[in-house]
Amino acid sequence: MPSIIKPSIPLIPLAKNDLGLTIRNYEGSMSTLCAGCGHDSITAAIIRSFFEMSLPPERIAKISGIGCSSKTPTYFVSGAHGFNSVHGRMPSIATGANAANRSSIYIGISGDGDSLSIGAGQLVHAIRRNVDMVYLIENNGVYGLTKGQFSATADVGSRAKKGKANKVTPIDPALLAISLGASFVARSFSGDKEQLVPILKAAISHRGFALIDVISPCVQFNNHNGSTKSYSYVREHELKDIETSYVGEFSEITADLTQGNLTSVTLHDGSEVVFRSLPAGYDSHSRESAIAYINGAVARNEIPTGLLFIDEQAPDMHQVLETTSEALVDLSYESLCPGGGQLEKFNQSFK
Amino acid sequence: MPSIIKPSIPLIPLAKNDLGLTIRNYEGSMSTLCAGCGHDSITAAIIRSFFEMSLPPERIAKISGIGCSSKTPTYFVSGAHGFNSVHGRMPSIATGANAANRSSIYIGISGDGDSLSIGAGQLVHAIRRNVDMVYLIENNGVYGLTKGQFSATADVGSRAKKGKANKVTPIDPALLAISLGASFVARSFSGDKEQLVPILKAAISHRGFALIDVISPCVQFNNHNGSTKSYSYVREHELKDIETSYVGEFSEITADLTQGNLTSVTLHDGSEVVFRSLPAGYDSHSRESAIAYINGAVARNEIPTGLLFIDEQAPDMHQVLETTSEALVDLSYESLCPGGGQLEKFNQSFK
Amino acid sequence: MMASFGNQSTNADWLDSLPLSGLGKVNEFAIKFANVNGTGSASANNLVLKAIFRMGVPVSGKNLFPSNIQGLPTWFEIRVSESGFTARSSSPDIVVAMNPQTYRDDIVSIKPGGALLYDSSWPLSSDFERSDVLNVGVPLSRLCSEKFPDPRQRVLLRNVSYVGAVSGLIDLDYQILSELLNETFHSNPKLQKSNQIALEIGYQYVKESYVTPLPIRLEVRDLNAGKILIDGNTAISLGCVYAGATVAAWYPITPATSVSENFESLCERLRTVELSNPDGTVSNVKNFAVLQAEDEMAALGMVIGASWAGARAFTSTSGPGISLMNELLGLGYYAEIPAVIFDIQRTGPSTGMPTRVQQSDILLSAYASHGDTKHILLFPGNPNECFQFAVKAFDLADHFQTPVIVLSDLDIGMNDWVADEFTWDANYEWDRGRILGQEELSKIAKFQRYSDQDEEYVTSRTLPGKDSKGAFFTRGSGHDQFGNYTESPEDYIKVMERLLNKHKASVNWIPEPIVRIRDKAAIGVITIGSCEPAVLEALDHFEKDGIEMDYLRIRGFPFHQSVKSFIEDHEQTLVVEQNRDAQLRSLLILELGIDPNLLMSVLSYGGFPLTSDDVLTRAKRILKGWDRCPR
Amino acid sequence: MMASFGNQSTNADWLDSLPLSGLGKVNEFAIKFANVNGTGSASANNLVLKAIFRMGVPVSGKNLFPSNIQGLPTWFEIRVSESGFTARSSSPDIVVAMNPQTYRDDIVSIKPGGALLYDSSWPLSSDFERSDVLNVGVPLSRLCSEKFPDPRQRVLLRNVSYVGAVSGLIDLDYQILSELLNETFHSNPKLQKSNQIALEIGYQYVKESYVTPLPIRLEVRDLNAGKILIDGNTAISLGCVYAGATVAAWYPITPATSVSENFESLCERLRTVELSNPDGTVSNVKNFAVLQAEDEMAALGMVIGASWAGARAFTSTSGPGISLMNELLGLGYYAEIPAVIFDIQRTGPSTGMPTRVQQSDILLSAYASHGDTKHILLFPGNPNECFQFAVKAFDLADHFQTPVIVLSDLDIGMNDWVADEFTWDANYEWDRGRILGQEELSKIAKFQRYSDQDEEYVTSRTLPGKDSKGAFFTRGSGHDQFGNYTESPEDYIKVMERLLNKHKASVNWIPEPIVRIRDKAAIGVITIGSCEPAVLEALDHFEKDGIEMDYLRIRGFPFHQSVKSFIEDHEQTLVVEQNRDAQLRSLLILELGIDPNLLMSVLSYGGFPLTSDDVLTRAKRILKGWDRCPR
Ligand SMILES: Cc1ncc(C[n+]2csc(CCOP(=O)(O)OP(=O)(O)O)c2C)c(N)n1
Ligand SMILES: Cc1ncc(C[n+]2csc(CCOP(=O)(O)OP(=O)(O)O)c2C)c(N)n1
Ligand code: SF4
Ligand code: SF4
Ligand SMILES: [Mg+2]
Ligand SMILES: [Mg+2]
Repeated sequence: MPSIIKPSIPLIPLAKNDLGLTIRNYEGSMSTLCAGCGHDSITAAIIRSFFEMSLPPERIAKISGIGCSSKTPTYFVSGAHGFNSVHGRMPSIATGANAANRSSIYIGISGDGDSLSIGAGQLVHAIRRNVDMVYLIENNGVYGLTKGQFSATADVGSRAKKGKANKVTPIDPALLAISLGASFVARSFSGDKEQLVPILKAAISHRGFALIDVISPCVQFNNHNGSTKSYSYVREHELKDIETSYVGEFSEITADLTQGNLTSVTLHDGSEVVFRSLPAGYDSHSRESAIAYINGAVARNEIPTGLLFIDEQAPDMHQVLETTSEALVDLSYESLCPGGGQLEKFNQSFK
Repeated sequence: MPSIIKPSIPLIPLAKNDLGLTIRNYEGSMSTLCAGCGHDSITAAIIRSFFEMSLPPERIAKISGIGCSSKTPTYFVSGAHGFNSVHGRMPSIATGANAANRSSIYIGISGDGDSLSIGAGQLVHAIRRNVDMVYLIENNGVYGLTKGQFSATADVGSRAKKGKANKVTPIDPALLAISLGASFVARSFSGDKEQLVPILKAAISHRGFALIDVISPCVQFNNHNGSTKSYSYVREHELKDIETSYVGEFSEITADLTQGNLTSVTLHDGSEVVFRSLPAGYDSHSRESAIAYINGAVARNEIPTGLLFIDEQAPDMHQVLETTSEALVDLSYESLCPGGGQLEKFNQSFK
Repeated sequence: MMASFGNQSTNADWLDSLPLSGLGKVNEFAIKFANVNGTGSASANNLVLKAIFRMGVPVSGKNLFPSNIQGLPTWFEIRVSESGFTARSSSPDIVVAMNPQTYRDDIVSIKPGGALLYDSSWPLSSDFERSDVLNVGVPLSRLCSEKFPDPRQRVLLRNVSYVGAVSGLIDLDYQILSELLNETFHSNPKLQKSNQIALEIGYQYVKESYVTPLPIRLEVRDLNAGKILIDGNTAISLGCVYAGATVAAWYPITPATSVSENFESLCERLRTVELSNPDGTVSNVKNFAVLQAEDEMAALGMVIGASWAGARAFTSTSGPGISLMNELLGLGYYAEIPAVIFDIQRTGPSTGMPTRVQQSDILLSAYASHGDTKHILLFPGNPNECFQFAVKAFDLADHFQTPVIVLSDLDIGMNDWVADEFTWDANYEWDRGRILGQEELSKIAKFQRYSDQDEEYVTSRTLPGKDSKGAFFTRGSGHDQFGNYTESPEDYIKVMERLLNKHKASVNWIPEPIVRIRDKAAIGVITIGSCEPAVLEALDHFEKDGIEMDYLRIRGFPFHQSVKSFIEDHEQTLVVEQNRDAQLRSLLILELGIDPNLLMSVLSYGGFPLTSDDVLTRAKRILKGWDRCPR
Repeated sequence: MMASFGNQSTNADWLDSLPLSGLGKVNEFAIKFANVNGTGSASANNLVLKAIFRMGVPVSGKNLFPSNIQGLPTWFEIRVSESGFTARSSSPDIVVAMNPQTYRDDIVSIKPGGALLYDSSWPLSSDFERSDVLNVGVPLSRLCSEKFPDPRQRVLLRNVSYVGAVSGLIDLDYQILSELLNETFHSNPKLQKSNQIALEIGYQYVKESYVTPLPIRLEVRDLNAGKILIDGNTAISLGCVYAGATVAAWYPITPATSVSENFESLCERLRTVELSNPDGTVSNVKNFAVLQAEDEMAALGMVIGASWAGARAFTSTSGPGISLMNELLGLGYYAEIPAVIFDIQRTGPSTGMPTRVQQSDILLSAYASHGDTKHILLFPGNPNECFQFAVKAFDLADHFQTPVIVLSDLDIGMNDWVADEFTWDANYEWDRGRILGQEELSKIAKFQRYSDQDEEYVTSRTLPGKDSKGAFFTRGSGHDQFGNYTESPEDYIKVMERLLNKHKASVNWIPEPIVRIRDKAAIGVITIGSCEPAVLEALDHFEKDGIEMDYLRIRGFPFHQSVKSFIEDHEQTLVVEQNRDAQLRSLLILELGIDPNLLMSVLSYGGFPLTSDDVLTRAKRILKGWDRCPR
């Protein structure tokens, strides 16, 4: 019988992580995306990183907007709470959740439409607040779920399924984020798990807003020759300049590095991340050189990937707010209510 | 009798411009802003530039959002249509108006709250579309009309009237615009008409989106020592590096230039603008150097002003849309309706 | 035991054992195609639909698709009805089961005496056995694998094969199908050929293996003369072109997307003008601007900006978009700026079920925005009205200087309906309303925006870019009759009262309700939009049962007084609509001052197009509770 | 000829010629202060208000300010009423005219027999002459220029001087004023001194120049025992603190800004905890998070996110914000997430008149969002209820897992009202609703979000970050009882029907209406929010005229059945509200199934706080038209 039922995310046999969990504990329900959709590969990378980092599933909170990409939180870590909210408003919902409970690990999944059109305002301000979360844009240059309109990241000249060419300058989310003072900005490709997994790990370890722009081809509506977001184009043109490696928990990556400089970054949880950048002297701590590097690559029609910028010192939202280290949701009513005596004082002040 | 009635915008005696109009023809109704508000100085600069450029009042369309700044279109060119719309939505309204009637000259007036908080998404996309308009942000670092909350441009450490210090990183609208590929980005100071007037003229002559970020002190809520948007601070720290001069119609400026390079830019209406930049080799055509220059200045706690970036080649919205050169509003019904015969053909195609 | 199995048996036995209900269903039946979405089945199913249409038999197709791109169940239901009842049928006579995931439910849904067509390349589980339906197995996959080597092509051609099988089974005209394929692939002879082969495979197989045609079958008629097969969204986009709209601003959302996308392609074809440049080259210029906005607020902002500047401008959206547009709808209302909004309603609230139908934005649209507002609404009930009301919406918006919301829905908007051929009145002139040009301005002393009201409470406006004398300030803040800012209660009230009167006055331009009066019926039925076919069919059933009911379909808001009389003329009126909270009924009560006891609700809001059964069962339940029940 | 002019004459003649109405108004009168905004007059006027309060006389202050920061007319109206009628008075007995721009209208507004206090440093134009009022000229500017050299200080102190003059004229206790000044400037002896001098100047001048006190004057009473003077927004912010709210997200908007700003300052004081660091230093940590959002959509998004995570969270906004929140309100409703929204209503639509009052977001709030929704609403009518309902809103939101909108208004929110001292029940426990913790989860086999409904149709939820067993997916798209995505009509309907029932069930937790029943009154009056004082005063007038009416004030939605009985028990019911379209009446008709003919509207919507005259004139007009008119 011809079955269209797709296999769920492919599995590594049942190794256990530090929590004694297998990778199955990090899976979700079966994907309903198109066979071959880049978003599914990203899901697999997320599952792998969370497993390898031994994140307790209950500490993870998955939040998304609306779109094919925004459906994906259902497909990983079914033991984590998820929130598939409304189009373009994931940043504010994640901000509020984080304000209420800083103990959770927040991963926000969005699409290029969700984040850069309807959600642009909220994205800008979540960056500005440096909300402690991973913010992953599954970037395919189109509106997948509404069937193939150009998004704000569509390249000039790329063609939609109907053949019309895009003529509006795209927004580069990485460039935008760096200009706005984001504290962690990376880019990767859904088809390259070896790069994406360590970037994800670094993003989770980072305290503050970690934006990951993942080029994720839409096989339905944007996999044509004209498109720079297609598998073929990206495979040809992708620049894996700044390789990433997560020291200690993930050694396969470092083994792959054959050339260039290492940038060692100590993250807030004490873990070390080593980044390899091909351009001599690439400084992932300099906004200016990141901008120049990206602009340069774009001018050469290349897509720079890797950890483009990081600032470990930027205070996150809670540091700015000076919130207690305890999650606000865990405060008892007694510690919050000033009581009748205090109200009596208030009464006096209104006389 | 002690009168709180303020004088209207101060006038230059009745010289006439090429259209035979006096500056009074470019005035509006009396300002109801606070005495000394920076926004009123900007209004005066607008009046002067429009007068000196001999713009036909009926060709001007003034659009704004909501805020003290957004009230100002009432105060200039009463012979022009004005639209004081809703908070944060001026960009889309101007975009639509421009799509419908490309023959008008559009000036959008906004505040830092109006443009960078609630309106951030629309601003980003108006930039991206390169809508042919002047977009002026009257930037005071606060929400004036709602009485002094910090806006997204408030500097870290600046203090509101109530004494609370801002701790969130500000958004630099000029930097944001340049990163997004804006075709004209300038900054000035409301108190410096000699710089602002030629910038305004250049912006009007530019075909495409011309963003002018004008630091405009709010005397009520943000004129304290802690604030970098106050008169005193700006007077001390303002960097008039890149002087502007409008060749032909405004000669006072060029006379003021005493040093540095000249960048001559031919605009789409054929007029020439000459920009003087103090840093040797400042290239107003290079995004990268503009970004580096601004970042450098910010790092030195300085505010760079002048025409920071221009790209005269970027196609504006109508070029991208390939719209007819005639204003769409002027097309006759006959030229728009395909008629009954065509409908018959459609009927056949639905059989 | 199944009546028939595999590809060697015939259906002769089954024919004998058929229950009466399944017999002799010529041109009166429903077929359901159960597919997996993203496999190209939609075009195959449309082939069937169109072929039936060309056979001259009234027909409709309902696409029940998921909010997903590939891999989930999707159904296409075709209702064939010589007597013209083309509402969705509640259970199919024939199921073409192409989705193993949903076999069980699909097979259960077949009417006793009906037939099942399935891919017998693999055996059908005996769990699914039904003795009261004919099981027609066709080894579609096997047959196609043998013929077509390319796996991608094979998936697509398998769809055409089942069309061929259907053709053989129910006398769906093979010639027409074959022509349709040739038309579709006219530019690609290779594809033309393989499609013809696929069609042939399915057809031949059933002809060879079964006694055909089934008693459930088609016969040629000539009932579609002067008719076309069209969906409401295409009709709206055509209406926008004919209305002279030049600016469209929109944000993608199901099921409204095709309104603006179609408008753009129509304009690309009809409004692109060739210009010879001085250098001898030729360039195309466009007499329109379609802006894909960054969201719905921007879309409506652009429409308001463009309308303010004087263009006819519109946006298309659905529920979430209407929610987001609230603030700007209030601006348009209060500042009196024309705007046309097409809301193709889907199932709410929130994201809800994006590919399912409801009429559930009625109340929100009528009173959209904080503060006191009342908007003009139009409710098309079929593609003809979609076309006409689109044009009307622009006339109303211009004439009354206010946003007009056209509330269509997913069923009208995305499904193909048999409609009358569209006609165009050559004498039509657009109504731009009271716009003062230079000439008129030269005759008056001073222009004042909101003071010279006419008997319809409309004041004259001017357009920017034209004449300084007409300059005024448009604002959403308190303004007096002259357009000046005010905080004076009296000045504010003057404008607000005029707005209320203006809304009332617009009723004369709103399409009258469709009314069908029986003799002395005690019960009236009111409905709206895509509910019409199911309601009319239900009324027919009632009539056969001896209960006559009068019928009224609302087509716009404000309501005509005739709606009030209709209600008052009946002892009881049923209001049929697809939402939970009886939104149309609510609006009728509020705006016509109706005693709520006179209006009983028939609500069906699960998201599928309405069936006459939905109406019948609920109406009967309600009438049973009514003390003056006719039975 | 004016009765008195300049600073040398006395008012003895005027006293003799006084019309009866102006005589002997002890503790029963209104003063209007006409100022220019941004000149510091607000604090001076509040000084008067507070002093009257401390004299033990019921009083209220209405601030009629423009949407502007400096230079436009602003008025402050104080109503003194020993009998407790503290609604805004329609015309003042005394006008303190400090704004030359509005002299004419201000002077015209004085009741015959009243008095005018003006700055006689410049002569008053004879155009403004009124022979039926006493003109009290005090050369405030001149006197202050002589005393205070700094021009900035002079402007401010001139305000205190007119307070001194008022004190002399109407026996406003000088001692209390003097104490209040000392309290205000307790940290700045220099300012204390100059303010005392300014007070003295005005006082002495009138004492020396006029026969004081006027017959319109104050006498000490003891009617404010157990009372405080407070505005509703402050009360709400206190309520939020006491309810244990920890997250506030908001966007500035008049008149809601002070709710969140006050909450933040209260928390800064009450919820900042000192922590000693290991290195010996001390740092402050905060047990709250106040987020100034980028707009209202973000604000509500943050609230929904925080509530989903388990915090008590709220936002404060006004009309335009509610419009923008529509989509997210639908999400909260459908996905069943608590959220508390304070809407301090102002005059709509669109930007409207931001500093004027209305109750005109009622319908939009009740049904906010596309699709079918019904929200829980609370309508406080005074600062005490603002405090209580704020707490209640969180309990309701948590208990029923849904957004709760508290509809206050500008009059309650920003004006000072005499209120009962706030009390706190030491036994209060917050109602967090059905949240399953680890313990409960360990007892069940499998957690399913939307299936285990209780008799109130509430299902249990779990909080993220706690236990994997409780993990579920929250979504605004179609979901079944388990929280899984669905497009099945049956599953969808099940959830939607439960939501409807849940809304109905919440009525038991909604504050009962305030009801006052007279014996056998044929007419009932229903009102809402800040309308209460004016309505009660109007009823008093009617009663004096022999027409008794029953009274009911709605305090929440869904409505109690007692509201329906109230309406049914009267031949006619008037609904008094401040909007154009009778929004409360509409909601009553729809939700209680009332025959519209039973409800007559008394609408006053010009934007100023309601006066009893507004109610009386309109009610009389309506009753005249009613055939069973009592008179
Ligand atoms: C307010 C609103 N407007 C429009 C939509 C329709 N819509 C659903 S998904 C989507 C775009 C998704 O694009 P993207 O975020 O890039 O996700 P992708 O499907 O490409 O992964 C849109 C416009 C919606 N759900 N809500
Ligand atoms: C939707 C909406 N939210 C909030 C407001 C209230 N509001 C009016 S002006 C303003 C801020 C204005 O700040 P800015 O744009 O910087 O202008 P400024 O007054 O400082 O010139 C706000 C929040 C509003 N009018 N509409
Ligand atoms: S439409 Fe594109 S983005 Fe959506 S699931 Fe399919 S391949 Fe992925
Ligand atoms: S409040 Fe500030 S921004 Fe507003 S008018 Fe006054 S000085 Fe200008
Ligand atoms: Mg996308
Ligand atoms: Mg500002």
